[in-house]
Amino acid sequence: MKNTDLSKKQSNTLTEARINEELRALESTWSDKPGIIGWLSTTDHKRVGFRMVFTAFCFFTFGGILAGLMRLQLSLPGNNFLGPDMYNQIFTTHGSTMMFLFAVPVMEGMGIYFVPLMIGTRTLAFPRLNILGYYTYLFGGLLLFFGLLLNIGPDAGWFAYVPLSGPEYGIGKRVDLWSQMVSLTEISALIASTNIIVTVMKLRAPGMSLNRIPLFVWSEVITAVMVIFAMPAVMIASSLLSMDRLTNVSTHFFNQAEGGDPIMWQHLFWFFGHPEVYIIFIPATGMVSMIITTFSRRKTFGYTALVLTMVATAFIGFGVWVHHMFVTPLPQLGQSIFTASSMLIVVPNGVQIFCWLATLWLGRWNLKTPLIFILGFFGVFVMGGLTGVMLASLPLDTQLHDTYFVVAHFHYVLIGGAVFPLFGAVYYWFPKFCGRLLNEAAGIAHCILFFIGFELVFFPMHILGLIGMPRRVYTYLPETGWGDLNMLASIGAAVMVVATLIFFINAVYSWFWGKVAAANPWGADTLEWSLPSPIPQYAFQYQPVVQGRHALWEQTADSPVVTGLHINNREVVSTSIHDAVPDHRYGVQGPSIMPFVVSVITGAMFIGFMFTPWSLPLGMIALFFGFLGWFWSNSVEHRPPYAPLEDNPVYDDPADYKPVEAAV
Amino acid sequence: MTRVSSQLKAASLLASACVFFFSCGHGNQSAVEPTGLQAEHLSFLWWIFLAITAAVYVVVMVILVAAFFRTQRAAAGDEADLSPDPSREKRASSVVKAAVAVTVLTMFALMLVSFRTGRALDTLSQAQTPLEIKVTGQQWWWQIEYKDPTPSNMVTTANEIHIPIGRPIKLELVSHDVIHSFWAPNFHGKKDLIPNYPTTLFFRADEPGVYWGQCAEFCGFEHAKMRFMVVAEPQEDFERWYAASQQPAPEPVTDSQKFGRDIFLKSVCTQCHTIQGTPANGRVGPNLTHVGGKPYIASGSLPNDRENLAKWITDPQAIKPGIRMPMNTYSPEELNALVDYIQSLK
Amino acid sequence: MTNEDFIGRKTLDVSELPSTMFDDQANLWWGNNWGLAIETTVFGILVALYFSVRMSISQWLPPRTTPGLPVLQNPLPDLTFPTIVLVIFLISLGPAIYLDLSARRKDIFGIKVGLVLTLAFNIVLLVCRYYEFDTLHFKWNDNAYGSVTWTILGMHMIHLFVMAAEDFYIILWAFIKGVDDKHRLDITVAAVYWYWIVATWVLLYLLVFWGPKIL
Amino acid sequence: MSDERRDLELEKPESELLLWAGFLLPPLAWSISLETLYLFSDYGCTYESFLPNHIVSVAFLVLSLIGLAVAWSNWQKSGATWPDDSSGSIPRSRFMSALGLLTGALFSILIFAQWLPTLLGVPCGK
Repeated sequence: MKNTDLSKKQSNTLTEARINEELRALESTWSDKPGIIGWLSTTDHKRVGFRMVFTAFCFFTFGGILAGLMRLQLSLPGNNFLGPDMYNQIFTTHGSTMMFLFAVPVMEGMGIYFVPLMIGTRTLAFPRLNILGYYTYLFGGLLLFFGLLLNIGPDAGWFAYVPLSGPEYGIGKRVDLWSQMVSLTEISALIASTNIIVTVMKLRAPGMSLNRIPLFVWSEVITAVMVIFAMPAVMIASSLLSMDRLTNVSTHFFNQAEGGDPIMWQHLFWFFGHPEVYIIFIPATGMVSMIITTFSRRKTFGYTALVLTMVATAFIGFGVWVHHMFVTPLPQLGQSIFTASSMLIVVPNGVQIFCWLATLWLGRWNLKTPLIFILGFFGVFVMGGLTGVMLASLPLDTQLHDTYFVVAHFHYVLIGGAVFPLFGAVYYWFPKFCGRLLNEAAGIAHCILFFIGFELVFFPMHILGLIGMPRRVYTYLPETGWGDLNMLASIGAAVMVVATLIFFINAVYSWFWGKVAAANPWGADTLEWSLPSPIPQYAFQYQPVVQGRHALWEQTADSPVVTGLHINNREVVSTSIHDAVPDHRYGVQGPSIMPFVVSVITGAMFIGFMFTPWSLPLGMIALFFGFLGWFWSNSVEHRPPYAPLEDNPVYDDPADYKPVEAAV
Repeated sequence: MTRVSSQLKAASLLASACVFFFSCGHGNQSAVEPTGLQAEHLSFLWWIFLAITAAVYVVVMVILVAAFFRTQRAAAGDEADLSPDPSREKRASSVVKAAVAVTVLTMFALMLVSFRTGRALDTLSQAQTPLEIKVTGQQWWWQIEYKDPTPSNMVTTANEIHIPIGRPIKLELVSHDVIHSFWAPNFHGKKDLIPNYPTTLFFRADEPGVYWGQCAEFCGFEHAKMRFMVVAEPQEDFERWYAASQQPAPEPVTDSQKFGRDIFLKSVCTQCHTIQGTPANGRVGPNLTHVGGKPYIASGSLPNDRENLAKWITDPQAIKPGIRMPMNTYSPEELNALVDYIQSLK
Repeated sequence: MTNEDFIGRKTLDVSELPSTMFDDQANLWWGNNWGLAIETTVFGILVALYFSVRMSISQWLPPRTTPGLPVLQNPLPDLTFPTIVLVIFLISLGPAIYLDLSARRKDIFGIKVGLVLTLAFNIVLLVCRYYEFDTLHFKWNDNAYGSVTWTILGMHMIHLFVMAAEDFYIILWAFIKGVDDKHRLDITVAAVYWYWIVATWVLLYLLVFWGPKIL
Repeated sequence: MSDERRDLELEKPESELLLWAGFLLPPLAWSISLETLYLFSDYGCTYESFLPNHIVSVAFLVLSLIGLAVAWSNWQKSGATWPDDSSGSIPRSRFMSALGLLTGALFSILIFAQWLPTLLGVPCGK
């Protein structure tokens, strides 16, 4: 179809009768099935995204409790509260939880929830895969905590260096739990990423050309591309490790006696592990850009530069992994190359900071909780970035590596760079979840206490690292003189706990009794704010035609809307990659229980692989039938024919399209 | 809010600076109180980085605080600024461009300083003949072997490295089980000991004293209690210590000590421990030939006195859970004699 | 926005747009290609692992050390059979391309013939793969070289299985329910998958069977 | 807001392949140069010959600069003004070529920076 035809089509106008008629049809077409089966089988990206965010916050709480236990143990020298066994399980689970089960999924969850809304569509490209991804993530997470509760939690660190995690030194099934958890959550991440990329490429509302995509959407796409190239490394590494460990398989990938190489594990792990940091951080920068734009009441300063910085960070993020291995016996020359890239990654991040500062400088502030969290983000993250520069220096890193200085550094980066913006984003988007605002006063208290607590916990750790305290020690001697600063840090942890409690109480209270929010309480610019809160399942009654980079700010009362989509099955407009010109109508599948079934089989297969390699063929046979059921019910369902109104033409050429019956 | 947070920030910076310099008072395990050539280079590098990054941090915070005071306030309902004043935008964009240029230049400067330091650290390895010591990381203690052309003159000890000041030391770092990392911050940065990857570390001590180091790579249960002591002393003191360490263990003198030796030699202890001059020649655990003269046992985690020694012998799992040394049951008299004997091994 | 906001709005009517598009205009095509990007990364990493093993082994090929048997020197993988299999792989591109084109032409007979032929080739190749493992003269647990070689072959074999399952499913649908637009798209996307399987195999074949000779 | 902004009708776009080339060539050149340089550093330290390092650095620096040049020519063709958010394929091409200019500059600097250790004679010592 030629573009010219489209502009001719714009002449029609909508009548009230048609609007009401179509609304009724949309409501029934896009609704979930009833009951528990309906709950399990939903393909609504908003429900799945919210579940993902909610689950991730649950894991955040568990991970936080574990952190609190560690701080209790370390508050006094020679403390006997946790033994080394428990402490090692706890710090491993804390790290793995926060990285694999909180930070990445929560950012994906926000993406799953908001990306389709921001680009003006009703669904992700592959809605059934989406729910499959959620379940595999959930099973992976439960597996890890199941292990910890039974006192067989993994205890080789979240990085699981061989040989400590190998068959010889990693006893029992502890490390296997870790590696299967990793595989399951990475499957979930890969699924979500593919989904988000295709959605943003092909389902953007007409008119949203590449230079108009909201920055949060850019950040999610760029992150998703990073996931696609980073996560396979850790999936392979953990699968190979579990094959090494499985007694009747006993491969030798990391067994140095048989030609394996323990350093290869570090390469594989950090080839994933460093991009992982940016996989967490880049979506957060998207959130920062959104919040700063909305709350400084002006267009974003340096949009092109901000997109560039995310792309550049994504690339360079893959070229710095060896700085985690600066103290391994590799040649200094080769390592120095990574000093260069690790230092220059500061440049894109600096550009970002400068653009945000310029937006703030030139704007008029609407100083609400989300923006206050962003100010906290500046205070914390910039320092984390600067200590990162220190760690990038090969000689200096030999002193700082694996000490509490590094612990301080990456908590500044991850809590500062991701959790502060995330909290800001939750305060920002909460009205979209439930139609009510979070309490402002409690929000400010939360932010200030969290900030103070954070600085109390982590600032002293810089010093602890410099005066010799290594990471991952379950205790230390009184003679070391580390006691005071550790006590200070533990007190700070208590403050952080109080701050987080305020947040949870605020969230629960506001969910039910908070101030009712208008559709766009902050006067924001992206399309999700044009929707009523909470958002109906079909999201957009009519998909918009986007008029500019700040869609709502630049929308006029007469901007056209998309019509002519099927409303008796789930259909959205699919547009071209570069300029978002409509090219076809894309029908997606409705809810199905099969993704749940398939994820149960997948979970069982991976858990079985801890014990026997036969779980692989058996699981694949089961998966075959699972997917058969899935695909069989995959074809676009035709509901009872919807009688078209006069100005709503019939779409299907019966000769062209063979209708099929809804199965399963 | 910003004002509050920035004041807090300043206060916390000040407070932590105080704590920092206070903590530096007893820095015998500190990266910023170097007592060797290499650590001095590294510490110098650290202060350069700290100065520059702190300046950057202050500038960013000042801009943020200034923006807070300077900008107008708005409400959610206020119309957003879609076509801002071009001249202001242009000025801001020049400032941003300048800031980016400065960032790039700063990074290059820091890179050059780093590379220079890297080269400086490497020069010592070509200097005069070093003292060669082989350090083997084990779960969870350090075996120290002083290389000597005559094998019988080799000194083997554990968790305690004596070095002469002013002379380059070459450590050969080896591990046969899991990955450990050797770190004595007052002398040099750390180095990983990876199975199959033997490596070396050069450093030099410039001031006499007792310094501490610790395993820095997570290596299992007792990673926290895998410490070692570095005694830097004048050449003559070192030679005296070295000569004494080459001697076999002193013969027991008192009856109790003799009884203790008999207990030791009849027990499972000999399967893991060596005492030179006796039939005990196990290689699994630390060499005990001169253990009585050491200030610490259990890899630097327990002061070496009668009470601790007794506790350690009877129930090491209570002190370092997970280690390979089993519990031992002795009557009080036997234990007393055993401790007497071990304490006599000076 | 409420209902009132839409009254009298101009519309962009997309009703005349098709509901299925091929290639880079199709969501499924992109989804499949990003999936293949993941799998390509997987193979890339495995290949890197192979070279890393090569570099950390001083005696190439590493001697086979099955317990209880004398050390077997230079157990080179056979070349003849895998090369024949490679040729079968390349021949199988024919039916795949025919199927791809038939799907685009809406040639129902061609689609059905193409589907059956590709599935037949797929199954033949699966059987061949089973015997290819024998030609290695190595077990996965002999040493790191054996581990990485078996894993590469095994990973590729999993793709053969997946492709066979996909083919089987489309055949079922095509013969029971007929061929609709959506499944025509599915077929072209499945064809891309098969092209990818063959292309990766050409490279992996070179690595696995020639690598031991020339590296 | 002008009328043509709302219009979805598009002019004939720049060659999309060239736009993507200008945008992605510099980062790709950098990625490959990094891996090769790292491998060759190992080799160079074993055989004490650093010529390969220099060749790789220069070659990929040139490749990255070619990307920059492509982006520059795209930018010139699409009007040589800084991109805004107006509709149509020309502003969008401008946006993509501007991204290409930025990646070209950044990644060329990066490749140069990674050449520095070899240029300055950072030692091999493990």
